[in-house]
Parts: sequence; structure tokens; C-alpha cells
Amino acid sequence: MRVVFKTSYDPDIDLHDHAWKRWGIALLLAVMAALPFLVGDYYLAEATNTLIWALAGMGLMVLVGHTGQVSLGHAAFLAIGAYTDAALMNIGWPFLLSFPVAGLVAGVFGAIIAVPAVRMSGIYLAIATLAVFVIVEEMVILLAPITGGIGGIFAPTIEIAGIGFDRYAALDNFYWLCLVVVALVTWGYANLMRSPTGRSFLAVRDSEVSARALGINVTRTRALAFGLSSGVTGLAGALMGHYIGFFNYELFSIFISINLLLVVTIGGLGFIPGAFLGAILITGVPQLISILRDSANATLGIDLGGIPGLDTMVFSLILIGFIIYEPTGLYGRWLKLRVWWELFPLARRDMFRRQKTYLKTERMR
Amino acid sequence: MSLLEVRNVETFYGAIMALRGVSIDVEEGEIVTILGANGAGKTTLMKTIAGLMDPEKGQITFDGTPITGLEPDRIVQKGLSLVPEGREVFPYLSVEENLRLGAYTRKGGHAEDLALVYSYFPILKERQRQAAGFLSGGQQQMLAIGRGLMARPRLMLLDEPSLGLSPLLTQEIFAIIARLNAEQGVTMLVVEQNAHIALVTAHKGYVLETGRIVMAGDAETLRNSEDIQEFYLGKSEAGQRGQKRWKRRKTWR
Amino acid sequence: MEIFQLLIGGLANGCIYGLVALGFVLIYKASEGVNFAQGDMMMLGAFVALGLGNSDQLGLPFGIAVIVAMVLMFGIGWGIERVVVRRIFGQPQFALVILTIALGFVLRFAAGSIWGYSPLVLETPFAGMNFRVGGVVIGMADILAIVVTLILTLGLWAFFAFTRIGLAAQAASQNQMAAYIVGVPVMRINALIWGLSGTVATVAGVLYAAKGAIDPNIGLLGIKAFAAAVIGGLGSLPGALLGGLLIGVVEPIAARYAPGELAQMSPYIIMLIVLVTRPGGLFAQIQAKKV
Amino acid sequence: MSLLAVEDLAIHFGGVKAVDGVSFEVEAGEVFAIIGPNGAGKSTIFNLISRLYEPTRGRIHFDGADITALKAHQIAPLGIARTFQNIELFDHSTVLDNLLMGRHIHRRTNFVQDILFLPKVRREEREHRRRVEEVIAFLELEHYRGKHIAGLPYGVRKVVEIGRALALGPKLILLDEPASGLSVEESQDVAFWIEDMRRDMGLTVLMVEHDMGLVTQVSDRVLAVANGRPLALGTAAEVQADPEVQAAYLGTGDAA
Amino acid sequence: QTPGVSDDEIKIGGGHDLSGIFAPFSVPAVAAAQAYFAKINAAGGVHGRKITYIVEDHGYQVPKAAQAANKLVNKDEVFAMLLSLGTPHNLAMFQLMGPQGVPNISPLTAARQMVEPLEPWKFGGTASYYEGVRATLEYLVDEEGAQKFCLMILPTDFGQEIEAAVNDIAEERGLEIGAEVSHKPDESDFTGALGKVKESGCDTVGLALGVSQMINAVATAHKLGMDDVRFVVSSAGFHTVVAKGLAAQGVMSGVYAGSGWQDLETRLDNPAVQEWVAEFKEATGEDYPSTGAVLGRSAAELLVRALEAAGPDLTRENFIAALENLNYRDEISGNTVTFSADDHEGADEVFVSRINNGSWELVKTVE
Ligand SMILES: Nc1ncnc2c1ncn2[C@@H]1O[C@H](COP(=O)(O)OP(=O)(O)OP(=O)(O)O)[C@@H](O)[C@H]1O
Ligand SMILES: Nc1ncnc2c1ncn2[C@@H]1O[C@H](COP(=O)(O)OP(=O)(O)OP(=O)(O)O)[C@@H](O)[C@H]1O
Ligand SMILES: [Mg+2]
Ligand SMILES: [Mg+2]
Repeated sequence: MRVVFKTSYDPDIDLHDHAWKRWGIALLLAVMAALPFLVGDYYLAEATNTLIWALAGMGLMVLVGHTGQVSLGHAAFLAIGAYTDAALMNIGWPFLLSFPVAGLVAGVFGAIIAVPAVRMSGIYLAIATLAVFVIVEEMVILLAPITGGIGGIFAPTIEIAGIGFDRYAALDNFYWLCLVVVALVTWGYANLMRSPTGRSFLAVRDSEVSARALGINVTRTRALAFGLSSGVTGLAGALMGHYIGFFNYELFSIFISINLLLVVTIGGLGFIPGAFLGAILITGVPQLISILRDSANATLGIDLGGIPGLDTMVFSLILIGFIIYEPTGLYGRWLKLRVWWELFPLARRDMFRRQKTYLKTERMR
Repeated sequence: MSLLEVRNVETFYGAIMALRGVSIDVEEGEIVTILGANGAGKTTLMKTIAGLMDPEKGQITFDGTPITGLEPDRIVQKGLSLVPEGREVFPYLSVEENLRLGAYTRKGGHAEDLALVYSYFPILKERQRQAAGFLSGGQQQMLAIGRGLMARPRLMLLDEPSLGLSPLLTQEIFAIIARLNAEQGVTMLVVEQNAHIALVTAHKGYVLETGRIVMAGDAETLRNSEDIQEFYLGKSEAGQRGQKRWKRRKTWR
Repeated sequence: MEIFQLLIGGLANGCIYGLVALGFVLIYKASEGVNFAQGDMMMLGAFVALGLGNSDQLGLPFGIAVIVAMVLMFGIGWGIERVVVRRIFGQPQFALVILTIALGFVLRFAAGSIWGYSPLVLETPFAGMNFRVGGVVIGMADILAIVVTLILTLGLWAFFAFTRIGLAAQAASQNQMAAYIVGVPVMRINALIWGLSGTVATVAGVLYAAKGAIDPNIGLLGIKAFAAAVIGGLGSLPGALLGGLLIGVVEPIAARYAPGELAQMSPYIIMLIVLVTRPGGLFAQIQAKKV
Repeated sequence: MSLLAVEDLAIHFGGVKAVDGVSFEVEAGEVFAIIGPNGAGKSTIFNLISRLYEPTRGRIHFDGADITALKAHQIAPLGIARTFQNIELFDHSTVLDNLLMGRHIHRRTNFVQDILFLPKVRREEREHRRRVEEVIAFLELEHYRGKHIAGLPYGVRKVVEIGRALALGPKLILLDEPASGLSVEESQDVAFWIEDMRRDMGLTVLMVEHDMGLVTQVSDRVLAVANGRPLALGTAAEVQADPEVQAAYLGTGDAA
Repeated sequence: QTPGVSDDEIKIGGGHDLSGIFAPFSVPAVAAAQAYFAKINAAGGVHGRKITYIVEDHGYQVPKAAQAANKLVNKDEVFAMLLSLGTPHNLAMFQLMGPQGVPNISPLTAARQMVEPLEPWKFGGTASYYEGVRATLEYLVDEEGAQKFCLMILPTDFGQEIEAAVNDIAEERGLEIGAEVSHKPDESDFTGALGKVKESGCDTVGLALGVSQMINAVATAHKLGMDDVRFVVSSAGFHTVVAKGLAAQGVMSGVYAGSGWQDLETRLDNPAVQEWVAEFKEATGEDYPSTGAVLGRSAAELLVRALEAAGPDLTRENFIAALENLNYRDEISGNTVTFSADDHEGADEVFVSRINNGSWELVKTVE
């Protein structure tokens, strides 16, 4: 156990209350930055993909984790981000401009939808956003001159100051670009959560009446959260478009929305690192399963590839296992590991035993 | 043999140990009260007895049969009913439905009991069709107590029954407790902040502090204890405290 | 005349949405949880009936096959509760959402492994049986869908309104702890309700299968049915039916009279309109908390 | 002029006349208590003042302004803070964060500044923190600062709620049954706190309470209501002596 | 060193939908291809190399398809891709395959982009949706006097190609186009759309829907007494189950399809077909190979033939050269496969079939 004496409020206000945590983050960033020198194309591309999913996950996390609003339509914001960015670049805007504008457009769109949607909560909001998603999907098909309609479009290649950032031609550069974006957004997100705005999000999530009684404008707060959420998701969408290189409306399917929900819930609702853990799970575990499947075939001669859908099934079973074993998400497990480590060797197994819990209706809020 | 025996029970919330080896006995036909400061673990004890929480260690026996680790609904079927802290009514069900559910474990009609509860709390009869979630705090408390009565239990656990009730109703509740005990022989285990009325009504009492029983005895003895008077009855030295706001240390710590 | 034709088709189709929606509502009413695998339960129910009834499979008479399928699916629903859902008792509702999304994949895998992924056709005695009333053609399947749905909705409604267990189930959804302390065996009731929802899903699956072919992915219909349940005011059985009917009727009428893309969007536009005007659905069951 | 004036306030829920023509005035610096049987409409009066409910008729004036038409979130900035009878805290946050949320009306930064965490935000955060620490010290919550609400005993939560209202820095504080569920010792603390709020912080206190000991000890004036209508108004002693109040509310006095 | 090729193994990759809405195509295709490779491998492989077909499941999600391509191309370093399913999915995978020239063989989509624009590494299996529908419509106009076309389509690439075919034919022949209705994959009532069709007086409807939806739509038309309306489905609807399902609903005729291969059922007396059906049943336990299985087997045969022709020193260049020189008759599909340097579409014939009493019946072969 560490004992810390504090002589000012600053350590509590700072992002990291201990220097060693700051160093930990710096080290992590350094390793991430050096990744292109450490691993091959396959792993680097996967890492890039995971970063993009983590970014989208952070977008949804603001909404689901921090204001308690559920969206089944976040794929729509990915789409808006991707198409806006591509369209602007196609008319000659530089990436450095089109990219933030793509996020902004998605964000403003989200905030506009949020205004009528804020009266809804939970499942009702989820269905309303699903409806919005379907309508956006139709719009994408209808706006064929910009979106390529059903046929889809190829993402323009990124060039900043004469340096290529194309995912296929210059994967290293594209990876660094994603890393910078993700790092900046994470920093901003963490800032948000230690500031009054972030606290008002949490307030709205946990008790609407109290929030109002404290002078928080619930409608405005929710719309803001929705806007920020869709904005960040839009940024992720733009990157995803560049990452895949070709897309039509089928890229942004309901399954993407559902996968995003998996990212935030399995990762750990309400924790920024949860978005990363969730993204790693959703992108990494299926790959791991298929690599294991291949090696079972190569080394043991067991051909599991012959069973259709087995990979997905195994992944689903892993999800089920996770949820049963750790309903609060991966980040919850991580926290427990940390406590265990800090108390070592004093921690007892039963310290983490779950006590029985009971639910109450969420229809009264 | 006691109706309820709690032996050496330890209950945790994750890593937090809320009960540190609690043992109590409740004899058939008794009213027993548990006193204790905020966070002492009274609610935890009640929930553990009712099966709502799993103890890590220890045994609980009810009427000679062990009930440790049973599902709460099985425990209720054995004749033990809990009026929980903080009302816990079914907000979207009507007052009458709430009461009817109180008799869930019982076979046959319960019109009589319904009438009895309504006679105790006429306001509930007036509001029998209203959704329970929109009753006032005190009305919900009455409903929770009424619901507990509907089960016609052998042992009733009451967790702060007077919470949010007017002084008049607090007196009435304790009168009802005493009457049920005297007339129908219902055994009562009551957690109450209003130690004064609790100790007047009860036969026996325990004092629970930070998860341990620190004092036990019949109501008379407890009422005369200095510590109890100081901390739970607020009698002695009120004036002095008022001026100095100085707190005496509890001697059992 | 044509409008009646559209109405009949829409009502019959809406009834199928409504039936799947009933399954959602059942589970919601008993635990306030959402079973995202409800559509897949419908799919499995249809396949089980097919496996029992089709001539190249077990070949039982249709009626018996359906009844046995309903019983088997009751067992599967019940088993799902016993084996997995129970383990996350008391956890945030989100856990159930994730769990059932994953479960959906497992059910699809199971059906695919047993019956393959190619579409199959359920043999029904009423396929192609049509009646002509005035200028309107009514299929036997349509009539069955409407009648069965009405009966089931009424029956389930009565179950919740008048039976002790129905009341207990609702109580359990509103406050699990309180339900336990009045002696409601919350988990066992949940298992029962999951079983019931499996049965209802089977009926929906059979009616759906009667209209075309089935494959392991028809459960996708569940999303729209879920939307129907929600705009009906999740938690209300008549609401679910109404929501289903609304979407069912809007679809063909919009397809007939609205221009191109608007027709396809129309069910979703209707959903948005309903939710914006009544944020808790048609039969709203959400209220501001009394403080 | 009085700080808070309620005129002929009424609200009906379906057939239930929860509040039916209540008028009273609370002077600045006063401790004003409302008592009455369960379901008399006390909490409803609070909810009307905080604009959570729409009155059927009547007006509410605060600090000279009519606030009857304001939205619920516009009340706090005027300097009215409240607690709830059934405790409405932000369960998944720590005590410290709950109290900081109480400072919401004092924020002067917008979300863009927050995201960038400009020096201005930090300065404000320090100030919020300092104020909150004062509240923590006042209510002796140091021990619970970093704890999550969900794991706190009932009594502590009640205190945290008072703290959150105080952190707002209000002129008027509405306390709905601050001492329910507290032991005698803890109620005594509440009494001291209320006195200090009035004396040292210059607050006006409007409270609903069933603990007559507490009411007698701290309140300047007491309003008794029953069935949504006023029954008696006066000092604690006067009101307690009222036979109607005794019949409807106090009983024989054994419980007090 | 050629990627994916060792002394005793050739790695082939495929991005498939084994768990999503298009599993009905991918699953039998993979099963048939694997069965074919197993047979070849058991007989010693191709020039002593065993074929390993690595199949990744993308569940019809484009991001997962991109991941699959990343794994197959960058990690497994496959020699070629075979039978990958889905148009946007293939196009996304092309991004990675193109620069490295990874051959893409017989993707499970008949979109024109699979061969157009011509690239050395792109090889399509059979005639595109467009060509199939076009040939069918020409047949209907010429032989059955079709006058006016309507469309009921899903907004997908195959819907779009059918639309293009209908538009082109109508323009060329000066025919009218009536209602155009687009649908959603989860739609299950077609009364309204058919009402539109009826109103605009079409005698022929281009239908691009899911398999179950097609059965539903045609059965509804039959129910509504629209027996004089003909339905044209693309190869995506040229599925034995469509014929069977419609028969179960009492629809015995009026549905036409154009595709690059022939239905199996009527050719079961062909010994090659008979033999393969038996093999397939043994390998998968399924009684009857579906459309996907036929395509899977044909693609596997194509691959093996090209590998054999490329000789023992296998490189992508000589593999491509070998492919471009292939010319053989595929008994199972009933078509002739020919490639050349500027024709990367294997079977160029189109078979126009129609439903007759629960079976597909070949009515015309267009070269
Ligand atoms: N959900 C929880 N998680 C963690 N700790 C908890 C939880 N609930 C209670 N505790 C802790 O357990 C201890 C006992 O709490 P309990 O609610 O039983 O006290 P109590 O005696 O009933 O208090 P009160 O008089 O306030 O009701 C307290 O210290 C509390 O902090
Ligand atoms: N939102 C509401 N809907 C319906 N009825 C309500 C609502 N709010 C309050 N009531 C009714 O108004 C009456 C007054 O309730 P209120 O909560 O004000 O009582 P109270 O005086 O605070 O009582 P207690 O001391 O029990 O808290 C009660 O009968 C209650 O049922
Ligand atoms: Mg307690
Ligand atoms: Mg009240």
C-alpha cells in the first residue's frame, strides 16, 4: 500500500495523481509510437484497425458510459464522417481540414438529432437512433453523386505536406496519424471527464432530478454529449474509410453499431480505458481465434475451418463467458488485478467475491 | 431452542467486511431490537438473515433448520418476513397489488388480512388503486409494513419501520408491533433509530457497532446503561453537548 | 378494394412482428431485460417445427409437429435461463443485452449445424390456400396469423393481469429484492417466462415460415419486431401488438403509395414520429420518479 | 421583504389534492419548518418550489422575483438548493465528485475550454475544490471523501446530500427530512449544522421534518399542514399546542 | 520465393460469410471446394503440393473482410484468393491484393467490378448478373413478347446490375419501364409493391431479393391473381429451393432466371453430375448440392486445373498465364470455361431457365 500525502489540490485535478502513472502513459505512448519498427505489416495494420475502433468506442462511451444514453445507430455517424471526409477531399480540401470538419459535421448532426431525442431514454432512445440510422442509410444511397450510391466510393489518398499517409502505400505513416488522433482525443476526453462538463454528464446519467435541482440543463447536457459522441465517432468513421480504402453503405451496417456497443460494454462502461480494452477484444480476439484455428490445423491436423461459423460461435462463447465472469467489463477486471497487485501478498481471493445484487426498475427516473 | 439463531456470521461487500462475527438469538414470542450507529451493519445483518446476502462464514438457523445460503424466497416460505430499509415497494403496481403480493407465499384467501392492514392504515385503503410509486414517503413506508404483515410470518424483521413516519404513526406502528406480538405471538426483530420507543416496546436488545455486537441484554438493562442513554436516547448531558459540541467516546470501543 | 387487400396483408404481417414483439415484452415484463436473441428463438422455433414436420425429416403431422416444437422450445427457453441468464442475475441490464447478442450467434450456429445454411421450406397444410371475399384475396396463412396472434395476446395479457404468477413476474421486474422478500421465486419465474417466450417465438416462426423459406438468419426480423415492441411501449402486450400492426400496415401501404425511397423509410419515420411525440411509446410505461 | 413567498399554491394529481391552497412566507435568515402527517403534501411543496411539478394554481416568489414560470434547472442559479426525502445522489460517483457537481452553477468555462483543460479551468477547479473541502470539513465527511456513494450507509448519504446542497452556495436551502433514519446522536449533529448554516453562513433554511425534537430545537417558525391545507403557523411551541395538530400529527407525544 | 507456395503446400485464402446473411452461399461453396481439395490432396496434390484453403469468416461485415484480407495476405501470405464473397468485401480486399498482385479467382459475386476494369490478377467465374438478366430479358422479349418491365430490388450491387440490364434492354428495344420498387432485406410483405407493379401494367418484373423474399413475393403475386406477370431473377435467385418453395405455395411457372451455369436437378442422369452429388453427400451429409456448392466446386476445379497447367515451378506470373490459357468443359456446371489475356470471365455462356412444376428447366443457351 502506498501512502500519499497531498499538499495541494493539484494532484487530484491532474490527469495522473502520481508521477509514475504519468511515466507509465509516456512509456505506453513511446512503445506505441515505435510499433512500426517492432512488428510487421499484419500486426501494424491490426493495431491501426484497433486504434480506429477504440476511437469509435470512445465516441460511443461518452454517450453510453457517461450520460447513460444508448444508441443503436452509431454506424450512421461513422458513415457521415467517412462520406463527409471523402467528399471534401474529393473537391480538393486537404485532409487536415476535411478531417476535423467531418467530425464537426457528424457532431452537429448528432446534436441536432439529440434535441428531439433527449426526452427519450434507454431502449426508446436506442430504437429512435436505429431509425435515424436507417434513414441515414437511405440518404447515403440517395445522395449517389456524393456517396457513390450503392456502388460506393474509393477513399482519396491522404497527403500532408507532401508526405503520403495512404493506408496501403504508407501504412507506417497512416498508423502514426491514427495514433496521434487517438492520443489527442483520449487526452481531450480525459480532460473532459475531470472538468465540470464531464461531471454534468455523470450527473445526468445517475439522477436526472438531482441534476436539474443543481441547475444542470438536462436537455442541453444530453445534446452536448450526443454531439461530442457523434463527432468523435465521425472522426473514427473518416479514418475507417481511409483504412479500408473502399466503402459503400454496407460498410456501416447495424452490426457495426452492435459491435460498438460490445466494445463499450465489454470494455467497461464509463471508463475511457474500457474503450481500448473493448476494441482490442472485438478486433483482436476473432483474429486470435482464427490463428489458433489455423495452428490447430497445421500442428494437430484438426481442421476446425471445416465447421462453418465456428469462429464466430467461439467468439460468442467467449463473450458469454466474459459477461458471466465479469459483468462490469474488462476494465473492472483490470482494476481488481491492480488492487490485487498493490496489496500483494495480502489480497485474498474472496475479496473479489461478488455479493448478491438486485435490480430495480429503470422505468422511474 | 431459539426461533432464530445467528452464529458467528461474517458478511462482505467485496473486500469490505460489514459483519465481523455476529451472533444473536431471538426466542419465540419475543420482540428483540438492534441498535447501532450509522453504518454499523444493521441492514446488512437483516439482509443476511433474510437470505438477500450471502454470509462468508457462520450459520443461521430458523426454527431448528439451517437457512444459511438458501434462496430468499425459500426462507420467506418458512415463515420469516422482512420489511426492508428504504421501503422497496413495487412502484408500478397498485397499493392493493402490493399488499396481495405480501401474501404470495400463503395459500387461500387473505381478504381478512387485507382488511386488517387497511384498518391499521386507512390511507392505503383510500389509495388502493393508485400506483405505489407515487405515494408519499411515509405512505410507502406504511405500505411496506402492511405488505410484511400480509405474510403472517412467525418472525418479522423490521428495518427502521419508523423511517419517515409522523410521530403519531410511529407510535401506532410500535403499538401494532406490540399487539401482534402479544395477541398472535409473532416474534419481532426490529432495527430502529428511535431507540427510545424501540426499547420501550422490546423485551431484549443488542447493540451493533462496526459489525460487532458490543452489548446485549434485556430492554430494561439497556435503557439504564449510560452509553445507551448518551448515544441512543440522547438524554444526558444534552445541554453540555449543546454548548461545547464535545463528544464522549463510547466505552465499548 | 386494393386498400383492403393491403390492409389484410399488412395486418397479417404485422401480427408476425407483433408475435415476435410479444416475446420481447414477456421477458421485459418479467425482468426489464431485453432479449436480443428473440428473433433467433423465432428462427430456431421455425426450424424445430420444420425438423419435426417436414416429410423428408421426422415427418410428424403438421399440428403435432408444431405443438411438439412449442414444447421443445419452451424447454430451450427455460434452459437458456437456467444455464446462462441466471448467472448474471442482478447485473446491469446491459449484461443481458450482450449476453443475448452472443447467444443469438450460438443459436444461429446451432441451427446452421443441424439444418444447414441453405433456405428450407416448411411444409404446411395451408400453403397456397386462399379465399376470395369480394375483390380481396385472403390467405389461410393470413387468417391464421391474425387469429393466433389475437388469442395469444389476449391469453398472455390475462396471464399477467389476473394470475398470481403474472403479478409476481411484474413485481420481480420492478424490484427484484422486494419480490424475493415477499417470497416470489424470482429466478424460477424468470425461467418460466423464458420458456413461454420460446413458445411464443415458435408460433411466430411457424407463421413466418409459412410465407416463404427459412434460413438461420431470418432472426434479423427480430430487430424490426423489437422496434415494434418499443414503439408500442415496451412492457405492454397490447402495445406490442399495436406496434407490430402499425409497422406491418404502414409497410405495404407506403410501398404502394409513397414514392421510392420514402416507402422504405416509412416504418422508421413512423417510429421516430411516435417516439418524438410519445417518448415512452404508445402505451407509455415510463414516469418521472416521485421524489 | 421576505425571501421566499408562496401564495395560494395548489397542485392536484388526478383526484388527489396534494397541495390545496398553501401560503407562507420565509424571511431571510430564518429557519422555517413544515410539519404534517404523511401524505400531507410537504414534499410536494418542495417539488413545486424546485419547479419539478407544475402548480395547478398559485405563485412562488423568491428574492422579489416570480419564479413560477421558470424551468427546474433555472432554480438553482437563483440560490435555492435542496435535498430529497429518499436521497437522490449520483450513486456511481464518489462523495467528492457529488459535492463538486453541486458547484455546477458556478462554472464559468465552456466545454471546449474543458476539453482543452485551459489554465482557466484549472484555476476554477481549484476554487471549486477549496469550497467543497470547506463543506467536507463542516460536515465532517473527510473520512468518506473518496468513497463511492453506493457503498455508504444511509445516514452518511443523507449528510452527503446536505453537503451537495451546501456546495452550491445557496441563499435558501430546502431540507426534506434531513434527520430521518439518523440516530439521536446524528440528528443532534444535524441540529448543530442547521444552526451553523443560519448563523455562520447566513442561510435561510426551509425544512420538512418529523423529528419534533429537532424541529423545536432549530426552527423559528413552524407551519403545520394536513391534506394539502395549512393547519397552523407559529413557533414550534404554539404549533405543538394546537389540538388539531396534536390529533392529526403528534399523537400522545410518546415518540418524540 | 512465391508467397504461399512451399515444396509441399499451396496456401489459398478466402474471405467468406459463414455466419451472416449470405452464409447460404458461402457455406456450401466452402464445403464443396474443401471436399474437392481433399480429394486432390488425397491423390497427392498438384505437382506434389497439397492445397490448404484458409477460410476467414467476415460475417458480411466489411471491416472484418479487411481484417481477413490483412491476415490472409500479410500473415498467411496466401498464393491466391478463391471464392471470396460479397461485392464491397471483395473491393475492400482488392485494396490490399492489387498492389501485390494476389490473384482473385471466382469470387462469389457476379458483380462486373470483379473483372472490370481488367487487371492481370482479377478472374471472374461465370457470367455477371447483368449478362444473365440481359439474356433472359432478351429471350422474354423475343420469344414471349414481353412489353413492359417493372423492378423490385434490394439496394445492392446485384439489384443495381439487374436494374441496369432492364434499363438497357428497354432502351435498345424501345420498351417501356413501369414501377421501380426498392426493398429492404428484412421486408416480408410485398402486397404493396405488387400493387404498384399491377398498376403500372408490367408483364415482366426484374426481381432482386433474398431467396426467401423471392418466394414470398412471387407467391403473393400468385395469390393476388397476377399469374400473367413473369418474374426474372438473376443468378442469385437461380436456386433449387426457389423452385421447390414456390411449388409448395402452388406456383408452378412464370419465373425465369439467367445464369452462367445450369441447374443440377434436370441433369442428374449425367454420370459426372451423379458422381459428384454422391461425393458431396458423403462429404457434407447434405442430400443435394445447392447453388453455392456448384459454384464452389467449379471454382476449385478451375484453380486446380490452372495450378496443374502452371507446372511445378509455381509463380503468380505463370499461374496467371496458365489461367489465361484454360479452355475446358465443366460438366457439373454444364458450362464451358475459357479465359484469355483480355477475357477474365470464365464461363461466358448464359443459360436461361424457367420454373416448371417445381424444377428449373433450361429453355435457351446464349453464347
Ligand atoms: N453496497 C455496498 N458496497 C460496499 N459497502 C457497503 C455497501 N452497503 C453497505 N456497505 C458498508 O457496510 C457497512 C454496513 O452498512 P449497513 O447498511 O448494514 O449499515 P446500517 O447499520 O444499516 O446503517 P444505517 O443506520 O445507516 O442504515 C457500512 O460501513 C457500509 O459502508
Ligand atoms: N407525482 C405524483 N403523482 C401522484 N400523486 C402524487 C405525486 N406526488 C405526490 N402525490 C400525492 O400527493 C400527496 C402528498 O405527497 P407528499 O409526498 O407531498 O407527502 P409528504 O407530506 O411529503 O408526506 P411524507 O411525510 O410521507 O413524505 C400524497 O398523497 C401522494 O400520493
Ligand atoms: Mg440500515
Ligand atoms: Mg415527503
